[in-house]
Amino acid sequence: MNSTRPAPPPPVALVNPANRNEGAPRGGDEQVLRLEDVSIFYGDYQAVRGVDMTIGRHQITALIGPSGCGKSTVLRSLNRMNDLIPGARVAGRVTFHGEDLYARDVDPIEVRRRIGMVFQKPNPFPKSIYDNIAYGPRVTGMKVSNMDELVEKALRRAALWDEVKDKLKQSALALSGGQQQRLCIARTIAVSPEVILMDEPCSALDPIATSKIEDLMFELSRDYTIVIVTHNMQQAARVSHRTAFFTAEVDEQGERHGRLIEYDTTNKIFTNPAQKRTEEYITGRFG
Amino acid sequence: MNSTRPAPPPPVALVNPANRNEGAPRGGDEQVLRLEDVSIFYGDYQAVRGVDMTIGRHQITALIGPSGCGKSTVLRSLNRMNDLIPGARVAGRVTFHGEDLYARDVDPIEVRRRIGMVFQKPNPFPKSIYDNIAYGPRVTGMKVSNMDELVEKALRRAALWDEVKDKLKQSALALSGGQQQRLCIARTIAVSPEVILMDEPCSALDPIATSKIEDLMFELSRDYTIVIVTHNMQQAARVSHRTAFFTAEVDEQGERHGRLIEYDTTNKIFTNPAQKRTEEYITGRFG
Amino acid sequence: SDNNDGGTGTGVAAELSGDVKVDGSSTVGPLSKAAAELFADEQAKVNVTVGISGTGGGFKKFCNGETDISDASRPIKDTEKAECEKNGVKFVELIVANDALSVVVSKDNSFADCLTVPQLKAIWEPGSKVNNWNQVDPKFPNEPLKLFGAGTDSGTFDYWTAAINGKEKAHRTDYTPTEDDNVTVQGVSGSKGGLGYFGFTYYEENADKLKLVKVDGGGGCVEPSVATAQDGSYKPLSRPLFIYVSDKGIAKEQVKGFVDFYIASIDEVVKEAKYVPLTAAQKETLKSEFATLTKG
Amino acid sequence: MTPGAPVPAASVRRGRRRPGERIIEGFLVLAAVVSIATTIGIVVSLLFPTVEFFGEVSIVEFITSSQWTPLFSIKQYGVLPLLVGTLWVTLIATVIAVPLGIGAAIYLSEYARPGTRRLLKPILEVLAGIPTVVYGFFALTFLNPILIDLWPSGDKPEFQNLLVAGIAMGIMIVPTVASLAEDAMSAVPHSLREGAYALASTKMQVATRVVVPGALSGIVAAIVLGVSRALGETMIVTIAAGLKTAGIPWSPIDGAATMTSYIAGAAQGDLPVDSLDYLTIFAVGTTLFLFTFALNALSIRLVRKFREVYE
Amino acid sequence: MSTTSTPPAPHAANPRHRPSLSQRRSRPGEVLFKLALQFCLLVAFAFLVALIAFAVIKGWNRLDPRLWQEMPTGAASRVARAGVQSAITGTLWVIGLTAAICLPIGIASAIYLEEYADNTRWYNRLLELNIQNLAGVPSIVFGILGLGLIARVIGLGFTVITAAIVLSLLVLPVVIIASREALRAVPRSIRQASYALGATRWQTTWRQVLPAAVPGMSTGAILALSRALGEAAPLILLGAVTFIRFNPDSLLSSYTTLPIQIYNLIKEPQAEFQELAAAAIVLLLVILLVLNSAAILIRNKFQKRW
Ligand SMILES: Nc1ncnc2c1ncn2[C@@H]1O[C@H](COP(=O)(O)OP(=O)(O)OP(=O)(O)O)[C@@H](O)[C@H]1O
Ligand SMILES: Nc1ncnc2c1ncn2[C@@H]1O[C@H](COP(=O)(O)OP(=O)(O)OP(=O)(O)O)[C@@H](O)[C@H]1O
Ligand SMILES: [Mg+2]
Ligand SMILES: [Mg+2]
Ligand SMILES: O=P([O-])([O-])[O-]
Repeated sequence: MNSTRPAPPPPVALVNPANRNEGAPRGGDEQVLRLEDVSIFYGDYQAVRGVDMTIGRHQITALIGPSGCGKSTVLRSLNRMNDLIPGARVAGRVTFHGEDLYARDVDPIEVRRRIGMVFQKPNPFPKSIYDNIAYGPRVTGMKVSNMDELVEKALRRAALWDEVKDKLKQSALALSGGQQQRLCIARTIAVSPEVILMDEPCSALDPIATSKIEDLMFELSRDYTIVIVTHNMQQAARVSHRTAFFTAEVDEQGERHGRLIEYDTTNKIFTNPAQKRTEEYITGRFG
Repeated sequence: MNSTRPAPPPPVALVNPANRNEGAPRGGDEQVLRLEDVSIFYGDYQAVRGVDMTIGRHQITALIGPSGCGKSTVLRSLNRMNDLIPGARVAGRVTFHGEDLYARDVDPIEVRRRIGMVFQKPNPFPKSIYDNIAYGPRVTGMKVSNMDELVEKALRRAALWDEVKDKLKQSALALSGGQQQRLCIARTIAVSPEVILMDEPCSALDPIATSKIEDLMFELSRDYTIVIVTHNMQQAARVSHRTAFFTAEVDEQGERHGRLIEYDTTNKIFTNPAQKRTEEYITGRFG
Repeated sequence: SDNNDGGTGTGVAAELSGDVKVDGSSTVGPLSKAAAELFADEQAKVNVTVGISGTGGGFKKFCNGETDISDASRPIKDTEKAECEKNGVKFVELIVANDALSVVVSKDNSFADCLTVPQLKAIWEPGSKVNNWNQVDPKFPNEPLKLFGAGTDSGTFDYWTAAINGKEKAHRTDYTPTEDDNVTVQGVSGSKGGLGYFGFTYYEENADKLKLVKVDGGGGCVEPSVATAQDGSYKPLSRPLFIYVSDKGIAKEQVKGFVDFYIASIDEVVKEAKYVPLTAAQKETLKSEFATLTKG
Repeated sequence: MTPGAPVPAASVRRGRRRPGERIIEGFLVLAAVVSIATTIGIVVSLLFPTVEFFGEVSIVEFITSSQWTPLFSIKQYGVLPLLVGTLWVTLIATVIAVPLGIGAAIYLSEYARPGTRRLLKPILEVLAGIPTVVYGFFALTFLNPILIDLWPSGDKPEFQNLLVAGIAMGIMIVPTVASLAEDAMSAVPHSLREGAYALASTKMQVATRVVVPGALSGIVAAIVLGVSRALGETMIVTIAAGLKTAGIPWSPIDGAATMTSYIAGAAQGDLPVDSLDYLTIFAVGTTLFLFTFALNALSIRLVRKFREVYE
Repeated sequence: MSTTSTPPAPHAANPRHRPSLSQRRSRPGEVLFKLALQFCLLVAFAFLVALIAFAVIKGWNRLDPRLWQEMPTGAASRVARAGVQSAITGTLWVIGLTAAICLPIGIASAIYLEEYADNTRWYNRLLELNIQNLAGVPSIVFGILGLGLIARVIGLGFTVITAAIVLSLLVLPVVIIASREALRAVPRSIRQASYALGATRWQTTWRQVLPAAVPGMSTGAILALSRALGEAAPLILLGAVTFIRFNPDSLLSSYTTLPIQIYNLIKEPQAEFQELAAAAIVLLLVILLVLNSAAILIRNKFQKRW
């Protein structure tokens, strides 16, 4: 036999985080969201166990980790989207400006108005572009003196205005994927949230559309607090100020639970992670 | 504003292909499959354009490239699985030991017996483990003197025997994902094919199961010719002798067609690709 | 499947089998059904089916040779005879019971005790504009008429239109036509202005819900009853009820057995179906008529 | 043969013929052709007598005369009374079934917990599976007395009337409408609901502004299909609305025949084959067939349109 | 401070003026809407309950073995010892035959459409469209087909076999559509795996696809047959409305069925007949309920095995 026997797989070099978000961002010191010993259950299954982290104002916080480690689950707990899943339950405290998001008298509708969300696959409503933007202000009963102006502003902020200004009455479904995703961001902006959660917003997009969204995120971080889940480590390295690395651990009963392994500035995570598992993940040796 | 402006995203270092398949594998010089100016259509849409490549005996050939570039399409053309998709059509020549696979009097059933296939998601039949293995020999009318022996041998070759020997009559669906995938490989082996095609066989598996399958592939390459599609570049680097890099090009009419960009030894592709696009892909700068 | 493996001839003892197909009048249907039920006690293997296609529908099938026996609430018409002849169907007409077409109103109706034939005609003739009881007779109160009558495909319809309106099928159209006695009973009993007509039996069975109206056919008001029907004094609405038996049918043992039984047990059959029985004279004729057919 | 030792290359050219495969395929094609043959059979069995009918009765009279009295001494062949009867019943059924059906569908798709839905949907299916004779009996002997009792004043509904038949039929088609509308709503991608919730919508807003508009053509298809079922339903009207065919029924509290109940009623009675009377069944049958065909085509088209939106 | 409906512009967001979340807004519209929706379901179920209760109460006196041990009667005086036996046996004959005719044809059609037909071909699309359309053709029209073509032209007459053929054609689209769904629910991956092992189309269909689709198909088959079981309209045109007090004994027997017998009984004015009708309805509903529950159980038991 003349096939050679395997050598161990090659390590992938560390990402060099020439991060554009280097340096302390404005307002990053003020805490907007805070998770204290948060565990999240689907029925009896504990999908995420004991997460502690704080999310700073006007920062971009990235959540990374292998598939199934609970990134989306954590993200959705931040604006009570988990309420919509029968059997989903959050233990521990999630606070928003110090208020417990899961207190009895908290109105989840109001929470979601203040903490918007953008999804993995662009999900514009099958309505006109205009109506997509106007939807949020209408349902939340915002007093809007001039809806046209609001729509224009939102589209401008999402860097979409020039591309769509002549076809506002056309169906949003006719837009390209990248445009649709920016429309979804514009739609979120239109209700003036404080925080925007994004769950792999670029994973369905091509590289050019992705880079547009990344630029947009960076722009938006001046005024909004952004939390982004991403599979793409380079993206986390490129856009975020802080990065949280999650992974799934198997407990004594053989059940897998998502855990927060390390949370630090993006620079630190990508250049000098404190945890071995973080390093292994970053370098592509597992996941 | 104190956020820093973006620097260009950091390049990911080249994979160091400390490939365990370094060196010329046994029989690699003999051509088993050969594609000559192959284009593949779905109805009017030309999904893959003008592919030329040869696949050597007892080699592992990896097809890599971004999503939608036609890797699966090319792979399926090698054992006429495309026949099952209404409207799918192959132009050009695909030969197997010099015989045109698409000649009028070729029996696609026989082709598939000789060129087996393993799929992305493990797809055992909802039958017992034993029946899963025995299915192929039964339907192809193989003259089997001792089916039990054949089942055992196939399972042994797929490194699954020890794990399942006591529960051959149990449903294959009760196995874990990795075991199921090995069962699917065993099932393929049982009809004694010459070539095994694998379409992202590990993408639904965890790292441990993945590494078992990779070991198995390596083992199998002594006796079988293997073609594998993978998304995971490290995997291609780890297991394959030769790598073909595909990508999608946009033509004058704005249509996307899959093209073979570069095809060479894995070592060459991962250390010193001839094409700029290959390098960009390998280094994670696009895709 | 008309196998007649059984019966070699006389008597009840012989076991018969095969089908007997009866179809036709809904008025006569109960008689044939009763006969079939009683017959089944003796000849369990003979399958008697009784269809309710109305007299006209029954004759159509009968003259096509599709049935053995046709129930009829009026005599066969010349056109129908011709049809039978054309198809080579010979038959005998048998009167099996008497009926008095009864005019009924609601129990709440205290004013209409007797109606004359001209009054009935005014109500029921084609194009009639009589829609209120006070148009029938100025002494009657202001009460809208609700009309329930025979369905167009029945012998009752033919008989009624001929007897009251003077022409067959001549009938006003804006009424509730029905083959379905329940509709007439419930409909008339449920509304004060209700008026309907149907066979005497149906009245008798529902006497607690309905009020019978006397009819003045020119000789004063007569109430329908067994006696007035038998002696024909209930004019013009007393009528005989018929069955027609084909010669091809009678050639089958089981059909002959059934008709034999029908005639022999006619009193019981009529009683079971609650019809007006035959007079002694009618019974004599019945037997002799049938005898001619079976001989000839 | 043992695994592990691949055989040396032999030709892949056709060695084996497989005649069994061909025969089986032929049989399958034959079975599929039965449904085509059925359609042809329906068209043929309707067409020839209908043509014969219109050889004797003018189409103009058929569609304009307001009397349907083919079996009286003065014969008139206007299908309008049957048509109006049919439309009354269909209208009443629709007015009842649409709100109830869509309301139930929204509840099942947007509000009910999965367990509740699993429990309720089969019960709805049971409701859909109750034979129509039973609905007819129920309408005539249970609903109608109640209806007459509750009727405010003036002309009370007749013993058989279009209204009660329409109500019973409305109940009968609720499950059809509900189940198809629910399918359409469930097919609205979950991501749209999430998008709406993330924009601070309430449940009702999600249901009425996203799900219902998103499923609209599917919902309309459900309604059209329900209407088509009402149009073609026979037993309820035969039992509960009566067979009165003369004159256009201007009021739904009158009894009147529909196209279907005329056919059923006439076919029970004496309709001498080859007579014009017998042909009326086919003429009315053709009219009915054309109506339901148009509605079905519309509903199929709507469903397809709906599927296109979300692929 | 209360929650204002105009949210602050993000730029102006001053942490100190941030409204509290803890002001659960009451939304009466939401509650009303939900109540209205529940009302819709409630009405539907109320009718179901009323219908069943009415039939049971009205038929209570007659819910005993007489129902199936005795034959129907034409005379009110005999109704106390009458039942509907000939209708029950007639129904069994007709439905049994219907199953024997429509299930093989329906399943074979579904297999053709799902496993064999190239859906890009116009004739296959036409076939599909035709089946969808046929599903919406009123049942009485099938009765006309049976009357005009099968009973008269072909000459099978008003017999058990005519009824079974007509009911088979009537429910054929239901069987096909349900079977197709069951076939479609079998993952493509199973077929691919089979083909990749060198199996032929029929081997794949027979050994992999059909066994996996059997639960779904039997659900569809049961539902289709229960539809046929309750059908009366087409049989009115096919001579079932006949007084029959014997059980069918061949394909060419005269027959009556339970729904038709119920229809006949409804037409009689006497209370005893109405009670018997109600009792027969209860019997019919019980049969259908059993069939429906079986279908649902099968569906729930075998759903989602992958
Ligand atoms: N609706 C749900 N019901 C039950 N379990 C769920 C649900 N959603 C997610 N899970 C489970 O919770 C765990 C975490 O899922 P989650 O989607 O948060 O992971 P993730 O990190 O976002 O993965 P990915 O990268 O694939 O999106 C997984 O084991 C998943 O199976
Ligand atoms: N059955 C089909 N019908 C029509 N188009 C198809 C079909 N399958 C694939 N395609 C198209 O052909 C192109 C190549 O698809 P293919 O699945 O071969 O890509 P791939 O490289 O395997 O992608 P992935 O990595 O996502 O599996 C794509 O544009 C795809 O949309
Ligand atoms: Mg996720
Ligand atoms: Mg692929
Ligand atoms: O059914 P008829 O007796 O009225 O013909």
